[in-house]
Amino acid sequence: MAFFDIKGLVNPLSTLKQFGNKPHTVEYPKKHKETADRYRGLHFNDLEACIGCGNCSTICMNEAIDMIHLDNIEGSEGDSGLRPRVDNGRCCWCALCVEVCPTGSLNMTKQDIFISSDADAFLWTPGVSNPEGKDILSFTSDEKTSLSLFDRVPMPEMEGEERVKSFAETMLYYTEEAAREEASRCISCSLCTEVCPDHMHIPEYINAIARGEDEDSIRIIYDNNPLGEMCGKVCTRRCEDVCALQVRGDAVAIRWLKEYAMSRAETADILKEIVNPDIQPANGKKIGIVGGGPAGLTAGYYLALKGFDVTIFEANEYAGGMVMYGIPKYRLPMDSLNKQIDYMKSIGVKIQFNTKVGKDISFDDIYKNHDAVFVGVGFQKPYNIGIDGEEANGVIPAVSLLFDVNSGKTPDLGHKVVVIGGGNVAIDGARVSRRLGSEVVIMYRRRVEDMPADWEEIEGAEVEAVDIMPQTIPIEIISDENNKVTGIKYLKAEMKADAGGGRPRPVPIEGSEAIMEVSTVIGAIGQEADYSFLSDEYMNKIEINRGRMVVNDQQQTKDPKIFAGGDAVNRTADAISAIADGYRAVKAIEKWLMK
Amino acid sequence: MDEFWMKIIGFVATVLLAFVVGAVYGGLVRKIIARTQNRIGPPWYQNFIDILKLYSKSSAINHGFMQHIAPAMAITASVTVLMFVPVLTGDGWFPWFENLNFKGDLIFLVYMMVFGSLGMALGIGQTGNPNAAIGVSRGLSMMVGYEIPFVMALVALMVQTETTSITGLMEYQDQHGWLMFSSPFAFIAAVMAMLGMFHYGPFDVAFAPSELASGPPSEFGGKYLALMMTSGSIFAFAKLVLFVDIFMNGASNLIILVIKTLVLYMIPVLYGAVSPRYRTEQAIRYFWGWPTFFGALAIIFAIYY
Amino acid sequence: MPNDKNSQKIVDMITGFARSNSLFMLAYGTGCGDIEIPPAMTSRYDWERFGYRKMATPRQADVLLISGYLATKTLKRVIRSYEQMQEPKYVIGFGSCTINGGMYWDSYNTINMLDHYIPVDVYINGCMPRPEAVMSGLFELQEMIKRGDANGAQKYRENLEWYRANQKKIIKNWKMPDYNW
Amino acid sequence: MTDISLEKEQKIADELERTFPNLTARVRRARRVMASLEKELIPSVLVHAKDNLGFHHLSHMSVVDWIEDEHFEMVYTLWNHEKRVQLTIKTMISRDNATMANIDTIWRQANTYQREMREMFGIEFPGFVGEKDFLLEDWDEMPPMRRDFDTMEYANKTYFSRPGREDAQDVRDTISKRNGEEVPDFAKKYSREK
Repeated sequence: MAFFDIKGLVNPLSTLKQFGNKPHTVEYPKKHKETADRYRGLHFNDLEACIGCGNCSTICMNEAIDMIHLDNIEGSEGDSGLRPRVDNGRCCWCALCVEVCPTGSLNMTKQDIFISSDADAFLWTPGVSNPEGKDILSFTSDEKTSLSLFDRVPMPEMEGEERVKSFAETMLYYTEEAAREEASRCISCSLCTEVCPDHMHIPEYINAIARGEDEDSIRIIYDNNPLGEMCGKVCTRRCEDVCALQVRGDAVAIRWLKEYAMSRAETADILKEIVNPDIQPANGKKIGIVGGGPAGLTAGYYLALKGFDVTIFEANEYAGGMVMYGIPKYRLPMDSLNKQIDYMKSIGVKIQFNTKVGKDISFDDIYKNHDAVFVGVGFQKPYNIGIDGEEANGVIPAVSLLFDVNSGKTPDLGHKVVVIGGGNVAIDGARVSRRLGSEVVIMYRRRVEDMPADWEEIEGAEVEAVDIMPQTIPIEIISDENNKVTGIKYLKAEMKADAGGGRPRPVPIEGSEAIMEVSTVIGAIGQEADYSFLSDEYMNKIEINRGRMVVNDQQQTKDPKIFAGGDAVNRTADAISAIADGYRAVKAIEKWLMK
Repeated sequence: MDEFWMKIIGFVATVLLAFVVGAVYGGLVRKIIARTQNRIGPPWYQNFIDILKLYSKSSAINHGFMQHIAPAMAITASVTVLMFVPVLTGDGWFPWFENLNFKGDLIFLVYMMVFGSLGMALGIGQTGNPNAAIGVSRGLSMMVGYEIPFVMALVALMVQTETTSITGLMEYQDQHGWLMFSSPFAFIAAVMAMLGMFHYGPFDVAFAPSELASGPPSEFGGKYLALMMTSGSIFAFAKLVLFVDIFMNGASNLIILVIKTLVLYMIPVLYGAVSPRYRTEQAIRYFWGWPTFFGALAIIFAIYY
Repeated sequence: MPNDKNSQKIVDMITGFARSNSLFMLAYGTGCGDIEIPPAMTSRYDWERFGYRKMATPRQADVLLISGYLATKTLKRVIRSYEQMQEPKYVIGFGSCTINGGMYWDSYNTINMLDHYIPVDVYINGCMPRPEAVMSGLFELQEMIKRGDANGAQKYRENLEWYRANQKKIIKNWKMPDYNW
Repeated sequence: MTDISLEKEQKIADELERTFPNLTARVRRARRVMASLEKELIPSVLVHAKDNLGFHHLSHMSVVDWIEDEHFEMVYTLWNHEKRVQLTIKTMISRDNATMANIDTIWRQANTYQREMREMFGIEFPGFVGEKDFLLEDWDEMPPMRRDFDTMEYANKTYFSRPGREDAQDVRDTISKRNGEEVPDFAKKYSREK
């Protein structure tokens, strides 16, 4: 700059024109400037939608989120009962908690001002402290932006036409990469473990798979379930119904992942090597187990590990009970089940095959020769269909059909089969009949969505060209002079809301009668227990209520020496409940005998 | 005796008036600067609140006697300057504002106007704050810059009017019209020097907020700062009145005084509001350029006149 | 002397008004939050409307803005600055870091709880708070001053030993002058 | 930049390998050359790179703590303005006795980096004159950027944490307590981190 610089002297004055402009000051607090789209203000948690999975708490790198118990929120199935509390003295508004929230209950609002002179005020519970936040949500979690992986890794399946040609497994199961990928979706919230009757350590074994530790995964599964592979293939997987991801997407394929882990052990020897259980020395107590089903096998396995002398009395050629004889082989191959039973035998469980209690050996003998008895007989006797013409030749219960087929027979069902019922057994019967070469129709009284069978099974049946006739009530089976079934007479029904507030009931439509020509009728409307092996003395000791043995929460019947489990005890009638019963009984027996 | 009391009351009233007008002008400056920056700015009375608050603050920390003296010297200087400047002339409705002016006081005033700054420099020296010391050295250097054209302008006036008294100057203007017209070069030189005297931008390097903390007053908080702000308000008013007196023939009543001072004041304020900051040597180079040139021209013009 | 509404003297009201409407901030850019001050003080939000000003020295300031995390090294400077401020003086902590450590909660070199080292009058939560929040915090402080609740400095004087102990726990080599307030 | 021939990079790598016997240099990609060698030769390689190869600018210096292998890796990043090539020179130094040649006589800016390394990793530079305290003041613990320094533990010991959060519960524990599940110890490492 020179001494005589005119420009430098005068030029700044041009800025004076700013004088005329309107100030662009935002006159806060009179005026507010609208926050940006998806602005991340204070949290808001929809307490109703939240399931307390704790994913927000885990993801928070600042450890700003605690899961706490609130007074008016109790836990239930699929809800831990805990709710997140945020320490705003730690929060940095990264919103990862929102992005990983599987239910989308945790969001951020436009509210950006939080001022207090009390430092403790910043420890607060979203949703409780700011119920008005619901209306000013800003940064929300939706399926597109969420970091949760909502889509299940697809499971490879066999083509429908291929399936009906043989009894090969229809599910092709996960490859290693697929399993790791699927396992990585799990957020380890452990809500599933509460619903599982057996309380398996689901997050742990899934995590082990995700980290590539398949052997650890098998060991974790064997901690309280000795039939992991069977469960991996056919479990009713109620765990998946409460999966946190299931709220907005597909549940983690817990069942298929278990199958994947268990399939790493190809033979019983490998299984033994991997599980390598800690078998305690014999303690001299003898336990008798009636029935080699899931309940009996589970009880036998864990009692044997604890040093008891265990003998299982099994009526048939193979152990496994309903799992062996009631589940078609395209779902659960015989080798798979036998592998697991072989492994049990290898650690010292004794099984007496072809020994029907009540015929080959009396219950009294067992009772007297053992320190405790576990009864896991299940339901073998099918219910009658309960309509006219039921005695005709060609009317067979589904369980009998499955038993025959699984025992290696190939019964002739004729050209057309009608299956009555809507449960898993009905579908199994239908799909087996398809494989035996017949056309199959399923008649069910209610709608398809009311069917108690798994949706996967129903879909499988549809893929295999099974014709499902919902809202159909059979009224009579028609037979020819040789007492051979020729047709079935049925009525169409419509669904009427139940006056008592229950689920809608099917009401027959007058005049909708029709006759269908069939060669075989398969009834699948349920089974009941057969207690003929128990003498009156024991029947009196053990209280039986509506066909089920009455037990306390430790599976102990009124006779303290007799424990019971499985379908003959619980209402859920699935394998995993039976396993849970068996496992519970083991603890009870140990406590009762070793005290 | 009556006149004595009238004079005393006049002093007090002058100081009060100077403070009020000076503080209001200060608030106005903040408002104007805010508006040039496209914002709304504080209310016009903000400076009163600030000063009131500062008086209510504790001033526990001190660095010794000289620090106490510094603001006292500053306010003494401003009040003294004010006393020797006739605020209102003639027989306006408040005649006592003529105060103490006498013949020959223009030279005395030039000295007195520096006195406050020197006093501050002494006090600041004792605080030992390096920022303050830097600020003082910058301020004094810059003073060397603007005093030259300013004194040259005054000398030109003295030569032209053959008097060193403000009263004399005003009498001269009564006969010959305003000096800003009859001695235009002296006026230009004096106004340009005035830009530096008010320490608004671009000549605020001595106080450079945030660069130098706040420069010379860095160590002065609370009541010290309040005193300095008061003294600044009075001094600003005194300087403006002086300029009005010597170039615009003073003012005979308050309204005209306010209009004249305000117009004059707007020059450094507006220029300051839009200017970036000069470094010290740039500022000095500026003062030794055009203003000195005009000052020299004014003297030549006055001699020729 | 705590002032309750009934015994509040007119002088207190005037000084309260003056103090609350003329807040000079010490611009101590301790952390990332200082970036929120420029929009608050410049044309966008123009806090000078309320008489807030930035002051460059602790001697002249009334309010110490702690804008975010404090490293132990910074803390030392903050304590010195705070002690040099003239009463009445107030501290505003903004950002999560001043409350409970924020995202630096497990760092080896940043403190977690500011109120264990100097008394804090108002916290503004955010990471970082928007300029509106910063200004709302100042409004809150104004209200507190008018009510006579903003007495952090008094607390500091009364509990000086506790504060000193906490400060010395971190600043091991304590070479600080004692300020004679 | 469409030049993908890597010719100039290869030339630099070859030149380095030719000059220094135990040096291995490779071209990582366009404009990136990496060389590694033993620690004694570092100053001469740096001087050579600066004076003869045109790497006038030291862009960065850093340390990597390979705690499992018990050594530090020193990384020098140089930049050649004319050829627009970045040369990364690495060397391993022992972790127990971490000393490294002082290079602030070659580049002044190394001073700052070396102060930081000395403070954060405890690496000594014989003959290096620089103020002791840099980012930390009065630090008497292990250098904090070493991986065996437990930051969390130090922070818990030194700083305060706001109370009131003790009632937090773990979801896994809550659920297993509610349903009577006993998670075996060996499985716990797969549970969710708390």
